[in-house]
Amino acid sequence: MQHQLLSVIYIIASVLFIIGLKMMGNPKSARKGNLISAAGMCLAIAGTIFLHEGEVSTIVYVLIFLAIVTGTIIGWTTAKRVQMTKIPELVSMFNGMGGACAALISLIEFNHLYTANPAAMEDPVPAAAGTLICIISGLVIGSVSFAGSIIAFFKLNGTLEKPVRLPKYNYINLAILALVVIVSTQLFLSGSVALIYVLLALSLLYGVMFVFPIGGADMPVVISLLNSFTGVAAAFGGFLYGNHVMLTGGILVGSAGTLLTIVMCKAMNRPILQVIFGAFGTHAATASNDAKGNVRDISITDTATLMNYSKKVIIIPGYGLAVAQAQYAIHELQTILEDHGVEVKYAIHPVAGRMPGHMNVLLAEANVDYEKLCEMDDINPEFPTTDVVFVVGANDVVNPAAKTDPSSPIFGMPILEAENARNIIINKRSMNAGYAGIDNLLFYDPKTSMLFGDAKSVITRLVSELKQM
Amino acid sequence: MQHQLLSVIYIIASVLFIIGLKMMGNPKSARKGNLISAAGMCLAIAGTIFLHEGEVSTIVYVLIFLAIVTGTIIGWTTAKRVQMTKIPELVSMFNGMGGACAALISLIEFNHLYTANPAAMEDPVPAAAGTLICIISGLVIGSVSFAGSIIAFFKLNGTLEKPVRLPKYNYINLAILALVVIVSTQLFLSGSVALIYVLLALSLLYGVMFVFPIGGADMPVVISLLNSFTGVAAAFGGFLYGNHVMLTGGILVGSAGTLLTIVMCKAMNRPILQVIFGAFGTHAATASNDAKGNVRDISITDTATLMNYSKKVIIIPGYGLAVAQAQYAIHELQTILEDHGVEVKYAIHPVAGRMPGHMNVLLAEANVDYEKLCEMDDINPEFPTTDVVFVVGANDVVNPAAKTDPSSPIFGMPILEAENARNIIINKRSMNAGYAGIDNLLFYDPKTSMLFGDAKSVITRLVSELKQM
Amino acid sequence: MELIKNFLTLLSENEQMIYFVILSIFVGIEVIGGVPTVLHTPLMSGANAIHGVVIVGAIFVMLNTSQDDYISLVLGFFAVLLGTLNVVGGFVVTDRMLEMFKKK
Amino acid sequence: MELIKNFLTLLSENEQMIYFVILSIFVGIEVIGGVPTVLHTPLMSGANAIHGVVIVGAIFVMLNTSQDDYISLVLGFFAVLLGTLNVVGGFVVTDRMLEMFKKK
Ligand SMILES: NC(=O)c1ccc[n+]([C@@H]2O[C@H](COP(=O)([O-])OP(=O)(O)OC[C@H]3O[C@@H](n4cnc5c(N)ncnc54)[C@H](OP(=O)(O)O)[C@@H]3O)[C@@H](O)[C@H]2O)c1
Ligand SMILES: NC(=O)c1ccc[n+]([C@@H]2O[C@H](COP(=O)([O-])OP(=O)(O)OC[C@H]3O[C@@H](n4cnc5c(N)ncnc54)[C@H](OP(=O)(O)O)[C@@H]3O)[C@@H](O)[C@H]2O)c1
Repeated sequence: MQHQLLSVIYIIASVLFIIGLKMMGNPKSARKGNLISAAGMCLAIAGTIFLHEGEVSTIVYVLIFLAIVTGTIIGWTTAKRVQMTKIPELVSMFNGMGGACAALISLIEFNHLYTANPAAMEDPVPAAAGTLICIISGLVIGSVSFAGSIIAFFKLNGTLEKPVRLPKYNYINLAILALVVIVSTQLFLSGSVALIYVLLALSLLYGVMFVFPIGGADMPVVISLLNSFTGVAAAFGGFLYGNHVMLTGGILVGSAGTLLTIVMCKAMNRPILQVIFGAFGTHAATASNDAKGNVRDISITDTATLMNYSKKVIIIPGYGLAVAQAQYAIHELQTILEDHGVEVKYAIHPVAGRMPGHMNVLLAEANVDYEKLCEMDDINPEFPTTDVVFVVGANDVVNPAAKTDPSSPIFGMPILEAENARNIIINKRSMNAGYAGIDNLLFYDPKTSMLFGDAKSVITRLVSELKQM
Repeated sequence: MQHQLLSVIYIIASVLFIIGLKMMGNPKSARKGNLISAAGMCLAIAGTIFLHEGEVSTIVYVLIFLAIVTGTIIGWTTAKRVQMTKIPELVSMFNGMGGACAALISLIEFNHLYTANPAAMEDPVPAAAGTLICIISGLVIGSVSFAGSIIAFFKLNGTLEKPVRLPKYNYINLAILALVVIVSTQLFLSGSVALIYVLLALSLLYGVMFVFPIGGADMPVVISLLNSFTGVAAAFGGFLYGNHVMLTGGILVGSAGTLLTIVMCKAMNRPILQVIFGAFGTHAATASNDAKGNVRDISITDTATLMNYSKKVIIIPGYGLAVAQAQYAIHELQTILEDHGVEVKYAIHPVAGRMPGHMNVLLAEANVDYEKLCEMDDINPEFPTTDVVFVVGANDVVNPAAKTDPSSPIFGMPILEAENARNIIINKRSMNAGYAGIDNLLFYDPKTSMLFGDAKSVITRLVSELKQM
Repeated sequence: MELIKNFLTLLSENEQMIYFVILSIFVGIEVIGGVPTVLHTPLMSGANAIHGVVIVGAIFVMLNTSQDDYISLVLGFFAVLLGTLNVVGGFVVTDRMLEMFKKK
Repeated sequence: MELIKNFLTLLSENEQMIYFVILSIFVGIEVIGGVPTVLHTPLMSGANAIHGVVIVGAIFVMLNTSQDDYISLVLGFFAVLLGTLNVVGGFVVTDRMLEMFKKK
């Protein structure tokens, strides 16, 4: 009876996952969708614990509850406390935990299998073959996902900012991967206990080496990919136990995550293979800024005056704004300009920053009114009637080369057409290139003035100038 | 071995169905999608015949091939020959065939079950219970779909144009449905051979009575609904045999068809329950055309002159154009106007006519250039700069009440804003209402002139007038 | 109570099948999402052809009917015939319709 | 030949499972179709929480581990702990993110 009830609960949980994920794809229902998935998860977990049939000693129950309570407390507080800008790191970390969980399950099950029937392991019977395949796959994929996520975490964290690349790293990685496959096969054929630890070590190594050469800026894509890896690892767990809720959850995330990775890559106009094996995650040496024409500087006071006497100012935020943590300062700038009767809007490029929706999250954190954030297609026609465009720490997303230069790596990416405004003021710290590592001709436009300096300090000084006007 | 191969073939066919259906949802890939589904079907059929295991006498093979060849010839030629405007009828007919097929299978299987084990039928064992449920469900749903489709066919055909409504027909239908359920239960419990024929008769009756009261104009929705019924009937066949390709195909069509029905109803702003049980499928008595103001007539010659000296004419085709078979005439009108230097466009409302895409199919048949057909949202802004709007046999799709009168049954349906044009000429045969059975204030607009008469003859005469100018 | 228990048993015994049905329904619904109105008729017609897969059942019935069971053979013959009409007619007419749309 | 035969047998023996996997993959893909760019991050994070369902496996392992199998118990404890982190952290952080978007 309990067993049957559990089956039904798993069915319900699976349906909730699907519906929740579906709703998460629509801005209006997204939050509810997340809660629905969460409800499905609670159902699945509670069912698994309370509808278990067979003798279980109290100590096991105590351990399970201890683990869940501890995990809940840590997970909840971390998630609640973290700064919005650190979210990719956090997602990466949680993803790693899931991978580790899958790997641990495989380890334990392998031991069970081995202790249960050590002789049979010498020549695994076909009956155990399926189990063994699931265990090995879960171990490998889970470990890769775990190790990769941790490296991604440190990269986003800044600890490992510079991508470290061994010479011919792609070949080295390929060799490690080959080793993983060989050892897996060997393990499958021999069932040796020692080998599984070798396999574990190799998989972890591969996870590390896989993410190491990729530039920190590409981490969102990598995390999305590792996310779908963990999904697949969970699905193998499902195969192992014939557990349908693990299967639906795992496969769903596996396929949805893979598609999401591809969609993300498309949005920033980079093929996924280039991200993984790829050339330009490391920024090419700073683009040469000779001979492109002259760059015009502008002082803070002049900028403040110009803005103060404008009718309409559009702010284009970019990655630099996030790095400088200048979201509160820019909100202040907006408020004071509005007090002075200037119309202010934000133009949000879909891939500005380093994760999708980065700018929305960032500005929402600083309490910027949602209505002020305009999407690319809506705001582009407004630039010709704009007095001042203020580009803060953005670069690629306003690079006209995307429209004019077919040889440019970002050619074809839709951009914010800042060049159509009457005045363009660009704040960044130097003439250095942005994420794509390419020069930006907008800087040399006669209508453009450069306002060098860290975004936060520059904007703060701008605000205090404006206050005196 | 053959059996295994067949399983794999069924898997491939199922995937082809899904991919094909998916592609059919996009104008660019639709045709390919249809072919992909067809390929899946061929695979499934060929596999079923050639990978069958066990003794089969030649006569059976001969019969099967005879049936397939005959069916292919009839189906192919009918489908190739039919006029484009008769497509809903044809779809309805083919749908009925599928339903009948499902019902026949159930009949045969019931007989098999009965002859195989007449004693067990007295008290059907749980093992046979599932089989029996599948047989009964397949029979009922298949027969309803068959009978309903045939009635729908005759309604579209014109043979049964007027909806026939017994007094309190909804209750009568409900009673028949209740009888169907009772007899089904009885059959399930007793397994009596006689009862299955009673059930068959009742199901057929229900199918007839279900569609009878619904107005001919609502048939596309009804067909879409019956379409998903047949899907479900096919799925029950799949359950019966544990046949996965029948299951995927059937369920897919069942769910996709149901959604499509709902979407279609939404597009024409009518709740689905209203269509089925509903009030206004029969047009209310012709709307009173008193006291709304005066209607201005216009002669053919005046119309020709007005058009000839216009810069831009927009044609709004509607159901009347289809009824009058005036698609070739209107194309001629377009050509001659263009020869005289007038810009001509067609404004296509999504639910103009009696089936989705009706106007597109109709005008495509008459070789009208696809580029000339403008969708509602694209053309609406153009009306204010249009000299003459020529409304041919359309009514509801240009009724301003949809925007202004919250009590109107079509309130909320987006319309073609013909009222914004400089001159409006409306061709129809009388002041009678259209599909929704409501009056149209546009006819009384001072800018409007009515050009009464059958669309085809009116347009033909218009063309000959224009030729002399 | 007994009833609930039987029901649960039924559900859990057919677990695989239930997942199959639920997932198929979702696929069916999702696959249709956001079809433009112009494609409604071809889509209806295409879906109509797909449920013609019921012909597989009809063929199966015939292959398992013994040579001297005349009634079943006759009924089966018509089942296959009607199924073929559904399949062939459905796909061909859909193709014709879509061909019209393509025309530039 | 033998290999192909074995392969086919494997496939047809796991027919139900294969349909299940294929359909789930389709559902996963379809469900994501057409998400606006702004939602990519929350969606990634939400999906991340869902694969935390692996915790069900971890709990299951523990429930089937005997009281004196210390290694398994310790490993299992950590598996459940990490799984919980994945689940709870994932859903909470997604909710926070989406809350930000909602704000008017
Ligand atoms: N959103 C996503 O999902 C995502 C994910 C991965 C990659 N990407 C890619 O990231 C790029 C985003 O474009 P973007 O225009 O936002 O950024 P960007 O092109 O990377 O440019 C950022 C600019 O900010 C400046 N900057 C850095 N720190 C600063 C500070 N403290 N104060 C002021 N300025 C600072 C940098 O110039 P200085 O060094 O001279 O100051 C740099 O040129 C696109 O190429 C996109 O494809 C996006
Ligand atoms: N497209 C779909 O999928 C679909 C399906 C079901 C229902 N509908 C509904 O159908 C309606 C479509 O609107 P519509 O404007 O196309 O059609 P309508 O509102 O039904 O009006 C058609 C008009 O054509 C006139 N007419 C009939 N025969 C004619 C002939 N031989 N020559 C000239 N005129 C003739 C009729 O007036 P006279 O009698 O005075 O001539 C009638 O008023 C909407 O209400 C829609 O919701 C659409």
